[in-house]
Amino acid sequence: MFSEADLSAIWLTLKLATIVTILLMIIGTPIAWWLARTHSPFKGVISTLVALPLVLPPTVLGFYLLLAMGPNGFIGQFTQALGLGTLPFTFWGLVVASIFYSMPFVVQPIQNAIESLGKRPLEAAATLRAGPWDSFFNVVLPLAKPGFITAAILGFAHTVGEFGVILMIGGNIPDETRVVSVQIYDHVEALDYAQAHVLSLSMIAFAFIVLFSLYWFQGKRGVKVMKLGG
Amino acid sequence: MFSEADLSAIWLTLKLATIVTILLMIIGTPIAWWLARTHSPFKGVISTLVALPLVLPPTVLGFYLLLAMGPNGFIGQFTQALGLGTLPFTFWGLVVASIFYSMPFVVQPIQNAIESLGKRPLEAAATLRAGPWDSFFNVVLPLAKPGFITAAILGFAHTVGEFGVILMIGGNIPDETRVVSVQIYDHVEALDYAQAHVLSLSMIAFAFIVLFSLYWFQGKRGVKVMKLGG
Amino acid sequence: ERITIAVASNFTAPMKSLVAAFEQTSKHKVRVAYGSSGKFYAQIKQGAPFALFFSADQAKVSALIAQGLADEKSRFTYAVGRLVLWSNRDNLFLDGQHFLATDNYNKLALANPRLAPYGSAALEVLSSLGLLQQSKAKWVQGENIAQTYQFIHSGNAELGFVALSQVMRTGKVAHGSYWQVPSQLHQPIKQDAIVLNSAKNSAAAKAFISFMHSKAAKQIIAQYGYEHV
Amino acid sequence: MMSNNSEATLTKSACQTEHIQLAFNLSYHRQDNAKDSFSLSINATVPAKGITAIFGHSGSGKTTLLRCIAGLEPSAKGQLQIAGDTWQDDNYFMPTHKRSLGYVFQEASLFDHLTAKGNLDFAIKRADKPFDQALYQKVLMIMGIEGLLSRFPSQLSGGERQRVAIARALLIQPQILLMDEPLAALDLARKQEILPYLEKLRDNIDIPILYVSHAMDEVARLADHTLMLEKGQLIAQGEVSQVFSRLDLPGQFQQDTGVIIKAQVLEKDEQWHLMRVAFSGGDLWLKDSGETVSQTVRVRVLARDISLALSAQQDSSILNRLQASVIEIKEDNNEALALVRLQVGEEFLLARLTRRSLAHLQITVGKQVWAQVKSVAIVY
Amino acid sequence: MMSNNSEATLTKSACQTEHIQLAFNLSYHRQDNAKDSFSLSINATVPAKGITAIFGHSGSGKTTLLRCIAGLEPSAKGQLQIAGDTWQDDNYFMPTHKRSLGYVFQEASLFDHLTAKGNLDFAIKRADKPFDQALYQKVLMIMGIEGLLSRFPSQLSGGERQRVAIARALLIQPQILLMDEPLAALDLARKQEILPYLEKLRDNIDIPILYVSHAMDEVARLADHTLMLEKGQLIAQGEVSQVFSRLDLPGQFQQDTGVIIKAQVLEKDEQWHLMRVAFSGGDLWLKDSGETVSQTVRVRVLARDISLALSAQQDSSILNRLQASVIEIKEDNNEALALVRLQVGEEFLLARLTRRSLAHLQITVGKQVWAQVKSVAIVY
Ligand SMILES: Nc1ncnc2c1ncn2[C@@H]1O[C@H](COP(=O)(O)OP(=O)(O)OP(=O)(O)O)[C@@H](O)[C@H]1O
Ligand SMILES: Nc1ncnc2c1ncn2[C@@H]1O[C@H](COP(=O)(O)OP(=O)(O)OP(=O)(O)O)[C@@H](O)[C@H]1O
Ligand code: MOO
Ligand SMILES: [Mg+2]
Ligand SMILES: [Mg+2]
Repeated sequence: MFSEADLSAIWLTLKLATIVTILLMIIGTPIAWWLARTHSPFKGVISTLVALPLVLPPTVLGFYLLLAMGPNGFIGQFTQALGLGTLPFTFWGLVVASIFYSMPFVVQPIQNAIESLGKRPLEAAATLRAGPWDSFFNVVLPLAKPGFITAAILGFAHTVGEFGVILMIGGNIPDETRVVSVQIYDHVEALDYAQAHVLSLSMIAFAFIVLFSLYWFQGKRGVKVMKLGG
Repeated sequence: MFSEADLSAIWLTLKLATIVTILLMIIGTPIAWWLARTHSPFKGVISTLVALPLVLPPTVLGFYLLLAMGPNGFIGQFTQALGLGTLPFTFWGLVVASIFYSMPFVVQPIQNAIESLGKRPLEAAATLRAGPWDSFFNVVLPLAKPGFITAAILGFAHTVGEFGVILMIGGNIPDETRVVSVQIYDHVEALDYAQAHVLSLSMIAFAFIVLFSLYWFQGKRGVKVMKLGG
Repeated sequence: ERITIAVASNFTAPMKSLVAAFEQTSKHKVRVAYGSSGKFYAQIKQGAPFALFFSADQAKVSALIAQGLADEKSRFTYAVGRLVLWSNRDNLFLDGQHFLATDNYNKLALANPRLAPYGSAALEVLSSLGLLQQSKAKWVQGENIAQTYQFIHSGNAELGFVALSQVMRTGKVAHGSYWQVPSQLHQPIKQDAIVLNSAKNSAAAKAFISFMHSKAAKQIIAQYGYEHV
Repeated sequence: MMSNNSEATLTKSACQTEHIQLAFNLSYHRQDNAKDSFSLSINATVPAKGITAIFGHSGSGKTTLLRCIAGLEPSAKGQLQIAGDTWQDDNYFMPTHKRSLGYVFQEASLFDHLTAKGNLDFAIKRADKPFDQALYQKVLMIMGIEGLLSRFPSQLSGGERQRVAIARALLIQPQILLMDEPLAALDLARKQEILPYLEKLRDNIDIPILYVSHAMDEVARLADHTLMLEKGQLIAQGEVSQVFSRLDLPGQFQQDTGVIIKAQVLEKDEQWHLMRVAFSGGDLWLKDSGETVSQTVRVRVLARDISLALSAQQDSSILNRLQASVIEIKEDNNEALALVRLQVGEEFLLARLTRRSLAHLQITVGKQVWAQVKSVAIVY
Repeated sequence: MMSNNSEATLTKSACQTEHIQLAFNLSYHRQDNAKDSFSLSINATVPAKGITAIFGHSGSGKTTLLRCIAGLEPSAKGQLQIAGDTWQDDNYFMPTHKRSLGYVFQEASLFDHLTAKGNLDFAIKRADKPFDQALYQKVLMIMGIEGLLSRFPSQLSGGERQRVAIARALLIQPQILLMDEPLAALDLARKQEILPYLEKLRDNIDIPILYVSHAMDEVARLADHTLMLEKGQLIAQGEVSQVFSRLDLPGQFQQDTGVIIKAQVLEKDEQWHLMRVAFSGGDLWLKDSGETVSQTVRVRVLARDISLALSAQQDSSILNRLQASVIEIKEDNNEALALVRLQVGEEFLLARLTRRSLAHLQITVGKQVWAQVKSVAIVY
């Protein structure tokens, strides 16, 4: 059913989305935390910067990232100075670009979830001798869980569905940057609709299964109380 | 600075994003509300369906929407039966496609915000003679405001930044379906980088101003208390 | 009358000039949708309101004819693309064939051969030169020829195959190193246009096609680095 | 004092039946643990006027009962008739927002996005009756929240929040008030400002108030009727004076055992600011709290405030001595103590004494004694 | 009874200075309304042992003071020394989680994502001392929450939540306990189970407890020391017995005016379950509550429970009569009443009488009288 190229693209996509989601959660959470708690005058500016990639069409974002990460761009200069070479056409280039691209989808839900907790749970945790990290992992994380899950879903899905940015900076290199979305696009462009359908349907099926089990699991975990009259 | 075509694309984009955002809030809110409150066994399925468009690359989603809304697709059959003709290559086709595309970004934040309210405010409102609509507008909406604002921002921004779907459904027809993202892409394709930069920068500036004033306004409205020791 | 035409995006710049010239002398108006040929094919199948279709290749036009969406008789080749090996850096090479053989570059950009005629032409060139296997590891593929150009222009790929039309400004290659690929190394890159069924009787479509065959039009096309037939 | 105006506004003029009928069944089962469940099963009739106190241990179902009445437990099966209107029966469930009630929740329930004033306005806008400026001012003053109106709930102390919540429930001008430990977070001084107001409410408007409290003095002062819950069941109900003079009540309210007696003001002693009230058992002197002669008052006599003597002593500071006959003696839960039920006229008194004193004074059923009541011990 | 084991665990053995020094300044200003502000300014020294009661009207700053001590008001400037450790001074601010304290919040503070047991485990894991099974069992039993462990906070009643919160604060085994109206949501019966336990805590471990309450009986029973706040200022502080026997206190605590006397158990009357205790003013009979002979106990005598007589009456059920001399008479806030300060031995008693009785018995300063105390009125 799948060509070898398809399989490779699927594998690459999962790898990319997983790594990006993990990194996004690691980077996005402190940003969201800061935004939720700060009274700093820079809050507005930072919020705006985080949200900005949203508004740019992916291909445009990709275009500018290509310039910025190229040998003459400021990110490129930086990575070259570090001896890493330039990022476009590499897997890690996709990772970096996807992080920019999907950041707002991760930061916003986490920020909202933390804001809506209020300060009482944190105060209670502090009086119970929980330090900041302890409070974070054992109080904030579980209480704001829906926000974190939404963030992870949006981040993962957005990366899987990412296309324009990857197209721009990936260079369509098999095993390295040719992800499923690009592969499907190629099938469509090449008028190979049958193969496009197979790949798209698999992707939908996969997404359905992942999302569904996630929601189902979340539902299970929640406190269920049977109430019966009589 | 802007060509007439640019201006037309800008106007079209704003019109599209505004209409889509309004419709998304109207359609997404009851879905989010239902998802937040229900114990129905269908909750998982509906959540999954709402989130599904996330995972599909925009061009792929656009491709399938094109098939579905075309003369032989099920949406197309329906709109034709209503005497509306088919939707692709029309402004309203873009609206419908964008609604599918951006739905998860609107539903998820609202759903989370409503869930985190708990039931107490609604119970209190009910004992104060507030019916469901009254409670919704005067209690849920203001209390879950950050969630609604995030939803509107994500929905609006995602529609402005939308590209793949629009290209597929819209067909890049000037004044009708050629939005800014497509226009920038055209400039890039025509190697007219200068014009692409101008348009992109304006878009960034615009986005910055809108987002910033929004965040600033939100900050202002919040309860600020000066605390001074001494 | 106003018509909407679909034009392969590699032909964006010349078409803008062509339409401007046409509208100066004609009472008809032409709106142009630019995009990839594959997408236009799908859209036309779904009833897109295009009068004419200027494809980047011949395959999509043939496919439309096979689907009965256009009349074989109206088909014509409006431009023939020329392939160049180009680098953003001055004095990198003079003889592209030789330089390619040295393997002394980081990335070689080409358009995706499955999608873009310039890509398949580049592939032919590499195999004619016997460099296919050797260069493969350094390929980066753009989805279309414009993207391929960006790879090179931004310096991310040291060199690559692009359309002459992209690097030529007012009849000359503006900067960087380039090697015009001898045309015997690949099949001619023929870009075909066709009148779609919906515009069979359109006066504007007829007028525009006859304009395309005019001398003025051919001159504009040549200026942008295309050959014409 | 409440203006006549606002009293008038609160008075429900429509004719109505005399009682509230309530019968509820509700169970909470925990899926993972069948034994750990709670069920409420209540069948009661309470007067559609005055204050009904709801008593019971923590976890006995008091809050759950109020929630059922308010329609906040949709899974509760039951019947509910309030003053002739059916709010719930087997086939009908009136949603909460259609029920004309005011609810003071046990825990914070102010809207965080509104200031104190915003919270009050929320009620005023939706009140069952038109806005009444006099009532508004009155409520603000009694609750002592005039200075807090512009604050948000997060800027209020615990007691301040609760006072705003009470004011909000009053301003909805409902047909029934449900109050879940409304005064628990308040200090005595504040309570003593609010209690007389609740008394006024009770006396001047004919809406019923269901009042959850574990403070006996509040209840004794306010309530006419009481429901006692234990593990979701009704264990006692009736007139406060009857319920509390029963000797067989569960031990939980020992310290506060006592009776309520209705009496009439006979005379006022201007010099000493005292007044004499009369009931069938005799006269009592108490602090003059502003009543007029011939008005009916309720006095509470705690069992612990009564000492018994075999003769009428004259040189003690105890003003009140009533001749009484012992009609029942019951050992108290505490092994040192006993409860004695006394008849004075047609009323009953309870006295708690050490068993040693009982033995010492040879008090037995039928004996005539003097019940000495410290006048200062009479609550109202 | 608490096992010796767990008592030992709670005993802090390190040497420590005797007092807690606290001095705080904090202001809340509202931007939009300069007049509407609150400032707390407290400078006090309280013993680093026993219970210190914090009193004051609603909104007087009690919660704010506890929050300052806990480090939850970072904008509060001040000094804080707890048993020799500096928690805060001009240059140093120890974050809350480093402060060894247990905090019972005035309002719900359980973690909603954890069951009752999960909430307790949260504390146990982070406790300052190793887990103590005996203490755990003891606390569960006292709070009556063994059956609730698997429930989530949303499945508990108001009082149940509060009990879990108290248990949680105890299980952290802190160096100081801050309790903000911990028993306000509880019924009397439950209170009477918890109070003796808090007394045990007070007597057996040498950690200080700051206890906000407006229930005088709780305080009188538990506290050694008291701070009285009014509008963010300290208006009185000192030993409970001293503070409460002052006649010039604000009117708020009238109903509960009384004194606390330390006395020693002299004999037990097994037949009548009574015991006799002695203090410098004489002997008192009270209920035997399990103390052993020669143990020291605290008894509370309320002003309202004392009547005065000119002679020793024998045929009354009042067991306790003390010879006393009148040393001060003060008119009470209520115009019908007066407060009389009596000397009995080296201790003082307060009696509240009607002014008429005063006149009738011709009680004046210096007069010798019999103070009659109903034994059952002695709290402990
Ligand atoms: N964040 C805040 N902003 C402004 N004022 C505040 C804030 N928090 C508390 N206050 C005010 O400070 C005063 C003291 O509040 P605090 O909570 O300490 O009172 P309290 O003595 O605990 O009262 P209660 O017995 O009602 O709980 C109150 O008048 C309150 O309105
Ligand atoms: N959602 C629920 N699921 C399971 N049990 C519940 C739920 N809500 C309440 N309960 C249980 O029902 C019983 C009655 O609770 P309720 O709140 O009515 O008590 P209460 O009499 O108001 O007590 P308190 O004086 O402590 O407020 C309690 O044992 C409580 O644990
Ligand atoms: O115009 Mo093309 O088909 O994208 O090279
Ligand atoms: Mg309750
Ligand atoms: Mg407080």
